[in-house]
Amino acid sequence: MGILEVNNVNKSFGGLKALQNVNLDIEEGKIHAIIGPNGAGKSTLLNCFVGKLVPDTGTVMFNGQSLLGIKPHEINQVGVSRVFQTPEIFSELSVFENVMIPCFAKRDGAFTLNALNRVHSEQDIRERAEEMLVDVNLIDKRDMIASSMSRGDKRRLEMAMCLSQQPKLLLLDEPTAGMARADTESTIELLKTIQERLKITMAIIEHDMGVVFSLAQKISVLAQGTVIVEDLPENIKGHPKVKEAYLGEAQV
Amino acid sequence: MDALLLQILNGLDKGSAYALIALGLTLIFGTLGVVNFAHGALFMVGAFCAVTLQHIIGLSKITIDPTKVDFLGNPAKVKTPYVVEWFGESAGMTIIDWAVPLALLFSIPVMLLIGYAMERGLIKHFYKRPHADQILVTFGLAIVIGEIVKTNFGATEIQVPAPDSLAGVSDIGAMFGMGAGQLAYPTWRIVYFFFALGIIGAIFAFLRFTTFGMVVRAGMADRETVGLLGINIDRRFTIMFAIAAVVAGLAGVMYTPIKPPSYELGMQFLVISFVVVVVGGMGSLPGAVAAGFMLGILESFASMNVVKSFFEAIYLPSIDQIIIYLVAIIVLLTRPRGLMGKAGVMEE
Amino acid sequence: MKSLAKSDKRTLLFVIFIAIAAPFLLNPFPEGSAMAQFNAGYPDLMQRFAYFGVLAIGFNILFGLTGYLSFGHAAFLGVGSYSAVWMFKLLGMNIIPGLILSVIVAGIFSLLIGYISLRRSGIYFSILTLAFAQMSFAMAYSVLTPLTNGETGLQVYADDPQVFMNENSIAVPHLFGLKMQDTFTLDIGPWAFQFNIGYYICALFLIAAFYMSLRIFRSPFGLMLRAIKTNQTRLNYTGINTRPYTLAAFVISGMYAGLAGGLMASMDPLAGAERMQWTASGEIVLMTILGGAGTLIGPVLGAGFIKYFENIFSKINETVLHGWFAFLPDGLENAIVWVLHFFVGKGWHLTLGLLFMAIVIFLPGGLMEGAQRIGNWWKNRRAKGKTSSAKTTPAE
Amino acid sequence: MSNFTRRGLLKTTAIAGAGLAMPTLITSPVAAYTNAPTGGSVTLGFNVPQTGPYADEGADELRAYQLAVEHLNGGGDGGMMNTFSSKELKGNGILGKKVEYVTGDTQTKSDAARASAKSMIEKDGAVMITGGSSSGVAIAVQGLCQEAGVIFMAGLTHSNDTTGKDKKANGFRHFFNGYMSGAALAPVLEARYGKDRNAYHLTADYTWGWTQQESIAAATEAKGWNTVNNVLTPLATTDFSSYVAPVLNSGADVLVLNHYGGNMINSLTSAVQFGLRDKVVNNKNFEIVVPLYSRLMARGAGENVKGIFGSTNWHWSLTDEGTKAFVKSFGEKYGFPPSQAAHTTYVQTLLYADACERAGTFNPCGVAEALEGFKFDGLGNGPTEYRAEDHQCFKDVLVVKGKENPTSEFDVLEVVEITPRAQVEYAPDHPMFAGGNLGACNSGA
Repeated sequence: MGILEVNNVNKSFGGLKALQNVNLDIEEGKIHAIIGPNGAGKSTLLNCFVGKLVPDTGTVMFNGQSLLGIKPHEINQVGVSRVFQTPEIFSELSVFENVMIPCFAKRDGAFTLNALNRVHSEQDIRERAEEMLVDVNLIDKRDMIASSMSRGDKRRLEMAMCLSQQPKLLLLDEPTAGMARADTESTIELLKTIQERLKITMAIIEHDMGVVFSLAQKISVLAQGTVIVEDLPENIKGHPKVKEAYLGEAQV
Repeated sequence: MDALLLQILNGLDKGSAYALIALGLTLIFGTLGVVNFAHGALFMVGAFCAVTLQHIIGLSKITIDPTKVDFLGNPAKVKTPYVVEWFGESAGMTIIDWAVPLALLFSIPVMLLIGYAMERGLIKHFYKRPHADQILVTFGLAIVIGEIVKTNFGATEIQVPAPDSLAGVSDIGAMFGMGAGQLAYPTWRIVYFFFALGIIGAIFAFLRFTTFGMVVRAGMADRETVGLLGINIDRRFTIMFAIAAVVAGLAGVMYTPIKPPSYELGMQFLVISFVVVVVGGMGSLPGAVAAGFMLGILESFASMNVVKSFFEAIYLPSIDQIIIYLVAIIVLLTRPRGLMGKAGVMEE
Repeated sequence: MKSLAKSDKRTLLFVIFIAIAAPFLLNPFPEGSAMAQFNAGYPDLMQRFAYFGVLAIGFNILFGLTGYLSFGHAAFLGVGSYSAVWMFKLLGMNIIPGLILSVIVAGIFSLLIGYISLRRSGIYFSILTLAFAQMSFAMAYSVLTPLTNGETGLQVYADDPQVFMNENSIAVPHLFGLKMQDTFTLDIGPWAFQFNIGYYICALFLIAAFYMSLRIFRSPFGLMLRAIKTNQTRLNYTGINTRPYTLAAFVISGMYAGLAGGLMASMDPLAGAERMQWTASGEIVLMTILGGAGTLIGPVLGAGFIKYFENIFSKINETVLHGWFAFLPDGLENAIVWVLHFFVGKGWHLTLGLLFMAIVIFLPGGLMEGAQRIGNWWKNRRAKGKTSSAKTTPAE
Repeated sequence: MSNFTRRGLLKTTAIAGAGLAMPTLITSPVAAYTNAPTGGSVTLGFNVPQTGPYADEGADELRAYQLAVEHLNGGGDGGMMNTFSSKELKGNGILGKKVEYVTGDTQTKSDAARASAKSMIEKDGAVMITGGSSSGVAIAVQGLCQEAGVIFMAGLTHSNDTTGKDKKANGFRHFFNGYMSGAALAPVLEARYGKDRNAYHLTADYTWGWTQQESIAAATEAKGWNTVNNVLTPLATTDFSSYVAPVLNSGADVLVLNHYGGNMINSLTSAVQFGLRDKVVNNKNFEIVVPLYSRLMARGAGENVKGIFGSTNWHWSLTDEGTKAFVKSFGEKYGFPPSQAAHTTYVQTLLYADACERAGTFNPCGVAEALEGFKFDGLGNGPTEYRAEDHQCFKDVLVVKGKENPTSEFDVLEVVEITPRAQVEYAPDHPMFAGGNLGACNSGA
């Protein structure tokens, strides 16, 4: 019984079938990677989980609850967070404010008319945000405006924002894309420690096979809109179907 | 039926003006990403090109005629236009009569120059600034342009008549086999409609079939990529701005016989042209044109007595006061990005 | 006050000081001097500064924080004014019922318009609000004349019901007997400082409005609004429903506008339809951008700036100019007057337009940026002064 | 910055302290009346539109005011002061005080006009406000002057309401009104166009338009005309084609344009464009009528006004002594003849000054009393009376028409008939003027 169950999901745009009968089962507490060549439908699938897209047919169940037709903020409120391919952060706000916002969302829900309290006197939120910034090693930059940070820092910030909500399921869309080697390493370490400490279920879309194999506990391979293989990492390497799908595109 | 046809013609007329202004506005939005609150002022400047030319052509030699007196009892001054003196009575008067069409030629270099100067001198520096700043600076510019015109021409409307041969009414009903006099329509307004169609067609053809136009269209879609190709897109955008200014100017020149211009003409058309652009959909040229004609025709229908009394019966009196805005609201609520808008253009 | 940070306290005290001392600060030139033309310390203009300040502060809560550019805020100002005048007509000239009703009605009105308009964003939102406001204006000017008195504006007539009034009641707007129009003049030498009750009531509301906006700016709610401005997508994926936030901001700013309208009517019990026109909405936008959108004091400065030009510069005529330059030789005097007369009197629009352009070109952050630059320059100068002659500068 | 603040604070405290210690310094307005002039001069407030659509009229009004001030102070040739039947004005200012003035911009908006008038009263100490070029503004400012306790001498305002349902004890109007336009025009229209006519009205959709339409319709219907239709047009309309087009097939043979300013220029232009003037309906030539004419607007409408009837308060081509004197001094100073707006504002200024002289005070109540029922002559309109009941001037009204062969750019209208006062007079409680209450005069004390 997985925390996220995807059954027979189909999605097409005009004549193009982006997803065909996709089935996926993400187990609680595991890191599950979704890989596949460009245009395989990975991002489309992710968008179906967070309410950005609605599948034409099929079901997406999270903890036994359907996610279809639910608005993005409601999906987040039930415990699904997402890290984007290009960091989505509040670029005009300070780093600290960036992390406080998800903390407020977690504590106060989707809407609270909290207009007379001071942000500065919300001790619990501040402490939590500070902890989170320490975790991702951004505490020195807490008063920086987010847009002035490096790309790697922005990614870490976004991850901190998602993790600060202690989601049940964290979706990561190429979390290390465009990162320097050292940053990639530290991100892998970060994800590992977080996962071990908080037992957060993660679904990762990733191109970098190094990252995939050092993190994933299970891998689904998507090609042309369908899941062709779902197996443990060691079984994926050298799997003929996977090789066929990639056609030597990546060194599997 | 005749009444309906008449109102459709009226609507096409109004729509022509709306569409021409909105077209330029959309070009500027789409290519430069600039909210130009001074676009109405450009339309007004165009109209005053006609006024200016009329004044220039009408420049007169003043002679004293002792047989007549002016209002103070002094000998009256008699004016003879120089053109009459130079080219003789009939040719001179013909030139004066054709001031508006001549003003088209006069306005093109003027508007090109104004457009070029405006873009290079001011708008250029606002590409990367927030839309709010663009609004403030172009609104300031619109006020300044208006005030300059007011200082020179006063605040009251000025008549700039159409050439005599085009000033009357044409019996277009007869052309289509109706009874004589069934459907008569002012000739100049028909000219205006076809003129507008011509300009709109020319702009579309220009963007579609010339390399220049293709680069600009590519730039509208994705400015950075085109920039990466090593094409000097900025220079083309400057030219595009100047072209938009010319379109507004020509529309203004031709509009003078329909509505005598005053310095407030620009402000009168500013709001409506923005509504047209947005109803058409941001970044869509066909949308702007379609919305222009649609709103023009609906506005004309709304002013019909039958329509007015119908809406009065359902507790919406004076529908003609609010029709434009009502339509705008309905369109924007049913179609998120207007008639043909592109996603992500000025939605942030 | 406890809930404010130190710097905010200082800002608030600064605003309170300015508001109280305005009759002095705005009247720097002695009566009868040539420069007295530039004095702005008379009741009507001071009242205008105050209630347009309230209006701009409210608009800034919407535009400055969330980035939603409403082009129809004048409609709320208008309904606020109409509500207040109707209270004067029906109940009596005490301003309290009028102010309460104006805030409530503007709140309801903005809830309706906001609920519909906020379904769209960006320029689509702006045009929706513009459309609603223009419809309100067109109807108020024509069909709704029984309710608004159309072109002339709604005013109080002697034969209105005014149920709380008898023969001995005060016939002008008042607050429990304090007449809005009462002014006390303090003559000091050649100066005449005017202290007007209406102004101080407005100033009180301005301070309260400013304090409220300060609280909102610093609150979690304000943080969410700023987050909406920078990245609405992220906020959605962070579990925040942005619509109620924007709607709340819209309604709050609408109520501010309603209050401003109520105050406007209380100071001068006539509500004209033009104050709902798009030009009036545009003026609110200009005030905010001019002063510095998103800053606390900026919008108030912007409001003051525009109203100052409208009321002071439009009154400078050629005779005044000749008066100023009479000491010059005739030819020079006439030349200067001829040049200047394009910019004042009937040309005040030109000056305003040029200043709009100049400010947005040279001070991208509006007047607040100007103030900051002056502040920095001053600090630097002082810092230099300190190093060169440490003794002369007293400690902070 | 902090230095400055501290110094400012100290100053304030000192002054506040002084104020507390010497309460006599604080003076509340306990003078006999608002802005009683104390020095050797008296300040008048000229509140005219300097921006917006009526800016040209405002400019002309301002010229007339300046001329009036010059004459009152003994400058120039004295203009109509020489022909005025009352000989109180001596060219030594008013009551011996030099006349000074302040100007403001109404922007043709009631709010802005009131703001401007207030600043004149509160800041500049104006004892009288005059001006305006539209009825909404005039009524708004009149109400303000009533509250503030100063006299309001209305400028160009044509709505019945100004001296009807919105009349005020402190407000006076020299200009004529919609009812008078109708009463003066109807007989002329009947004489020229016959009894059996079908009129189609286009009316600006706001208060002035409505009262104007009501007046004209009533007056013409009394002469046997039939009102086919009355269509209200939005104020913001720039292209009237969609309103004019239906007239063609409506069976009407007269089009009445109850428009003013830009509206009138635009609607007339559209009507002429659609060839209405060349049409023959019901075997009669189609005619257009513009009830309220102004020369500035007629000029804006250009050729289109030729032969079109309307009414005005005054026209420079009149030949009485007063008109001649005024046109001469105005024309010599500015180089062109004055408009009716200039005339009415000039006359209002003289009338106010004269009333002050006769009352011996600037006190609004004294001035109002002197003006009420005042009969005078020599100011261009023939014998005139300020009726006490509603503060409306009663005098002859001019019916004019667009001149076929103008000799100059100012010569666009010609006077067709001078309708005598008796024909345009009405009872103060006439239904079109009912509902108002003059109230008591307010001196602000």
